[in-house]
Amino acid sequence: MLKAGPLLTVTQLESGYNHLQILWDVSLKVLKGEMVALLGRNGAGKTTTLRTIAGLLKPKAGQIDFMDHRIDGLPAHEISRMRISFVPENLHLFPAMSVMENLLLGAYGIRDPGRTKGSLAFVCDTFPALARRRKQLAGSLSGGERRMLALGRGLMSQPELLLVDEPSLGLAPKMATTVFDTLSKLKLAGLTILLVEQNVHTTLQISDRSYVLEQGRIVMEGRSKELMKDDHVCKTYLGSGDD
Amino acid sequence: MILELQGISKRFGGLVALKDISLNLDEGQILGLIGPNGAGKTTLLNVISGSLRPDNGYIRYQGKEISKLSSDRRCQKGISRTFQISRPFSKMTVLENVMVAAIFGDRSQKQEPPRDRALSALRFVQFSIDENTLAENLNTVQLKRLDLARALASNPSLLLLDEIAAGLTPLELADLVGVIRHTRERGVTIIVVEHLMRMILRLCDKIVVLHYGEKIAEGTPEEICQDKRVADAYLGENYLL
Amino acid sequence: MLGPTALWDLFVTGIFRGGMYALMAVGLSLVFGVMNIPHFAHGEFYMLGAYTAYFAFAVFHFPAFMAILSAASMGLLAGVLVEKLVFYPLRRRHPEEWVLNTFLVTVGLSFVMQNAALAVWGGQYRGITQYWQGAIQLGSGMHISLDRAISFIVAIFCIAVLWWFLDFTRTGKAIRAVAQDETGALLVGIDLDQIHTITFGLSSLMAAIAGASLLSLNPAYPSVGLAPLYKSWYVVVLVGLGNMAGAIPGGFLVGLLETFSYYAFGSGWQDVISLSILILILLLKPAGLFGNRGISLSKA
Amino acid sequence: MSTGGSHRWVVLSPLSLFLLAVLSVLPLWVQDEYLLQLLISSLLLGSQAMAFDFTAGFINVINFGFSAFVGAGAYTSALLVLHWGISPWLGPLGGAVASAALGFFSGVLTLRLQGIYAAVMTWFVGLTLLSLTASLSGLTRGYRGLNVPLFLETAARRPYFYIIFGVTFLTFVSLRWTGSSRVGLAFRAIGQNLESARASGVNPTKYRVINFTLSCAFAGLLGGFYAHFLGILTPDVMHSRQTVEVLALAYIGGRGSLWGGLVAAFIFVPLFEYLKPLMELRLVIYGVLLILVMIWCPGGLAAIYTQLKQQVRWPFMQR
Repeated sequence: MLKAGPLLTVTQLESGYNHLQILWDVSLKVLKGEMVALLGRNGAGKTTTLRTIAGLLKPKAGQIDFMDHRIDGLPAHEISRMRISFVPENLHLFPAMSVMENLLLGAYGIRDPGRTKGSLAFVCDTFPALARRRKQLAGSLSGGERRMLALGRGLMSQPELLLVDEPSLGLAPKMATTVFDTLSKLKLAGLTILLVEQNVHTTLQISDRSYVLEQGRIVMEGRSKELMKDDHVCKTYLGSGDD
Repeated sequence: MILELQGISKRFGGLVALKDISLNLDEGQILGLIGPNGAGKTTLLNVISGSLRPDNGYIRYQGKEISKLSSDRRCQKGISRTFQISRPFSKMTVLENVMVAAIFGDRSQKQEPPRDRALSALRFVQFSIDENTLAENLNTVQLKRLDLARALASNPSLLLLDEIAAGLTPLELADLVGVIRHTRERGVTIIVVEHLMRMILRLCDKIVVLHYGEKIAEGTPEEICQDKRVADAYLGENYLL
Repeated sequence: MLGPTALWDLFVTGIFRGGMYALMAVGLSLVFGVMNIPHFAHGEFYMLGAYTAYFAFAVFHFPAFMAILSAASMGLLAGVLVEKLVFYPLRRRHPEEWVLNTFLVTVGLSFVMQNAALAVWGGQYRGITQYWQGAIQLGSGMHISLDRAISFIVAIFCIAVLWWFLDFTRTGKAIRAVAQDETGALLVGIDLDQIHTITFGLSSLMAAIAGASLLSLNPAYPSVGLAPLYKSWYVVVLVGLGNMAGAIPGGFLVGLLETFSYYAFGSGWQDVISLSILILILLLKPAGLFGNRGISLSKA
Repeated sequence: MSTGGSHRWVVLSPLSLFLLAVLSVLPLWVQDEYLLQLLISSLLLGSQAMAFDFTAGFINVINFGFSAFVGAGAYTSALLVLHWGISPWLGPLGGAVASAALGFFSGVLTLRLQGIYAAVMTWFVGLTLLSLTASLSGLTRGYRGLNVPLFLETAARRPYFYIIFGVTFLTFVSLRWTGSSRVGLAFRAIGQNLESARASGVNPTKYRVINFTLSCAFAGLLGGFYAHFLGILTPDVMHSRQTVEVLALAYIGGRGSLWGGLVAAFIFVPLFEYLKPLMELRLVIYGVLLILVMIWCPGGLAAIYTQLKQQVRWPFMQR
């Protein structure tokens, strides 16, 4: 809040898998305390953007800056230790470990037991259901609980920036609402969030700003409230019939 | 009727991927299969193509029960498919990739040598790169075309297309729609799994909507767009025409 | 037929044999479970341990435990070196078809280590009569040499320590995390390269301890690792590749099976019998008797 | 212009014909019995590497029990000649049939297994054959070794060279021809992507079994010739160590190329013999080479040749 510069700056990013490029010239900014959403169809490159920021993919070109550090090309574990947490769509939990072990591993980069304890208290507070099931194996949790656990594990490292990929995917509508409520609360608590979500309606409601990706390029950006009224967005993503 | 599914169910452990799906398809039709991620669209294609065995139900193709046939037998009998993520024979040339299907997938004793049939399949999908390129050097768009050419080279009667349009530019998309329409004009029945509503609505004679493994609607594009359940589950409330 | 005493003796022999198999198999499982490497050179680290212990004990006159400890350090060192020199560059350059390629690489490694030993130390047997004098008597009147008993205790102790390490230490947890989900591990900040090096080092260390503590029974020679390699592979295929918890009962099971079939069919034939059983198991249950719970085969 | 790709209907390229021709007249100049012996060893190991590569390089299954099939052919041939008085010239055919049967059986055993599991299965089959051969000492004399009648009464090496050269030529041409036929295309398809192969109408079961049977038939044939060339057999011919040597040659030569293994054998077998002081390090070098190839040049000599060809040929073609 003291800093005027953005927390995360992505500049002219190009990325993809081996021979296939998925992102062309993607630039975006996330300011501290903001919740920013990435919108777009399946295959537009939203997940690729998050994976590249998180270091799971090496960018082919472009630059990523986070809190005055250049982080593009760094391995994922180092980016994680710089306090960027990525909660992927398919969660990547440790199924044969207990909920507690999963959470504690989330704080792997923090070697200070006092701080770990603090994070744990915060996570248990945010997700009481997890606290109740702390001895259960992660693999035996329900879909919604797993999603919570992944979010909880992501929060354990006390991140500055949370990257969340499709948090409501495959969840019952009620559970999805809970997830969105949680994200809003985290945002109010001061966390910066970059969100990818299919449920465009809700996303535009809870986020501050949004970027629209189409075929690996940013085609639009703006305040979420304004995008909601935009013609193209309405037609394509909020759907008012065939365009 | 070329294809008839009756009471198809498939579970993966505790997860119900398909629940009592029945549907009929007439020859020469294009059927669109839509639904959110994880609705079971690809699973259904896998069941039809034979890569997966259903737990219950039967599949009848050209009047014959085929549930027990392996996928290579089904391919020889005229059911071809493309893959959501293209899986080429990466150390073979483009031509060889297509020739595999032309030789092994097409058992109708044709006079034309497989090489020519492979080349004409490549021409048909407007494959513009040298056919002696190794498949591992192709990009996604080219791989999708190669996959389509491979599927066509086995001379199918029923063609299953799994998200073949993902990641295409509008221009490429228009080309692709043209290719699909041409294929249908040759008398091929087609099932299309796709997210792009625009393409589905333009292309298909009939649409089936899957939601968490269940068929929640079936009908013409107009009917689907007006269906309340579809609007709630998939398209969102604002999709109503 | 077999009296209760003879039966008991066979049983004890089988269990003692099995302890070592379990130790070797746990190391093999660890490497497959965490790094997805089907390790064909595991026996060569056994061989290295045997040689190190021989030189430490018989040439430099170290105390017995020090000899075993120096073998352990040598195993660790060699394991770390091999990981850094071989698997690390391979992972960087060709992550595709990893399982088969690393298999071939370990085959080459086995060739290198075995024949390097032959070139350096020659083909002769280098053994010791014993580390510790004496024997202990078991209830039935059967005597077991102190060496054999202590080697068994060492094996059990090592497995227990490994278990404690994996369960309760930060690094141990990270190792298990990598085995279960590599991407998940990266996302929580675990350095994969570091974990791989530690894992390979640990597994090599355990193989070296096995070779060292059995030195009085099996002298050191270049291909001494072959039999333990076969046996530990036998165990891991039996219980499922990468199933670490299963490798322990599996080791004892194979130890017993072997002792009894040796008794029943005589030498030579027991290999044919046990291999045939294994082929049958692989045929009917490709994932092993206990499946492959608790590991990730995602890259396989 | 060639149609490109490796799908050639002409089996032998001019270059390989030329090299084979050179090889066939070589003994007319080479008088040294020792050098001839080396050439024979290279031929034997090289053709084994080709038969091995026929499985590893085409359907992507490592037959880690390969030498056991060679050994099975050798023992079958030897026993046929010893006990039934069959001519040594026919024995190897019996060996080929026996190994083909074993190969068929192993092909069926590995059907459901992929990757490392299939390799382990063939390894265990090989180990079983080895311990069976060692244990059936009434028949095979176990580790005391079996004396096998030779093809010829002569001690001269040159006739043997031509015998083995003929077998190598036969192996090379047959495998190469099969590999570039439709059947070979099916092999490569199931080796590269099983799911796509099925979706293209290729029956993986059928072609995997065919491949195993053929590869093992040649292994048995070569084993038979080996037996009547060497004159003595011990179960050690079936040892995994032998498989590793063949495997190393095949991979250093370049997987899927067939000829790579033969070329590698002609480079490394004489080289290691020549560096006799280094004899003990021979296998170390094999191992190191295998590791280096896997890390730095997974395509082996064949890939290097392809690269060179592209670099050298382009200037000519763009005249």
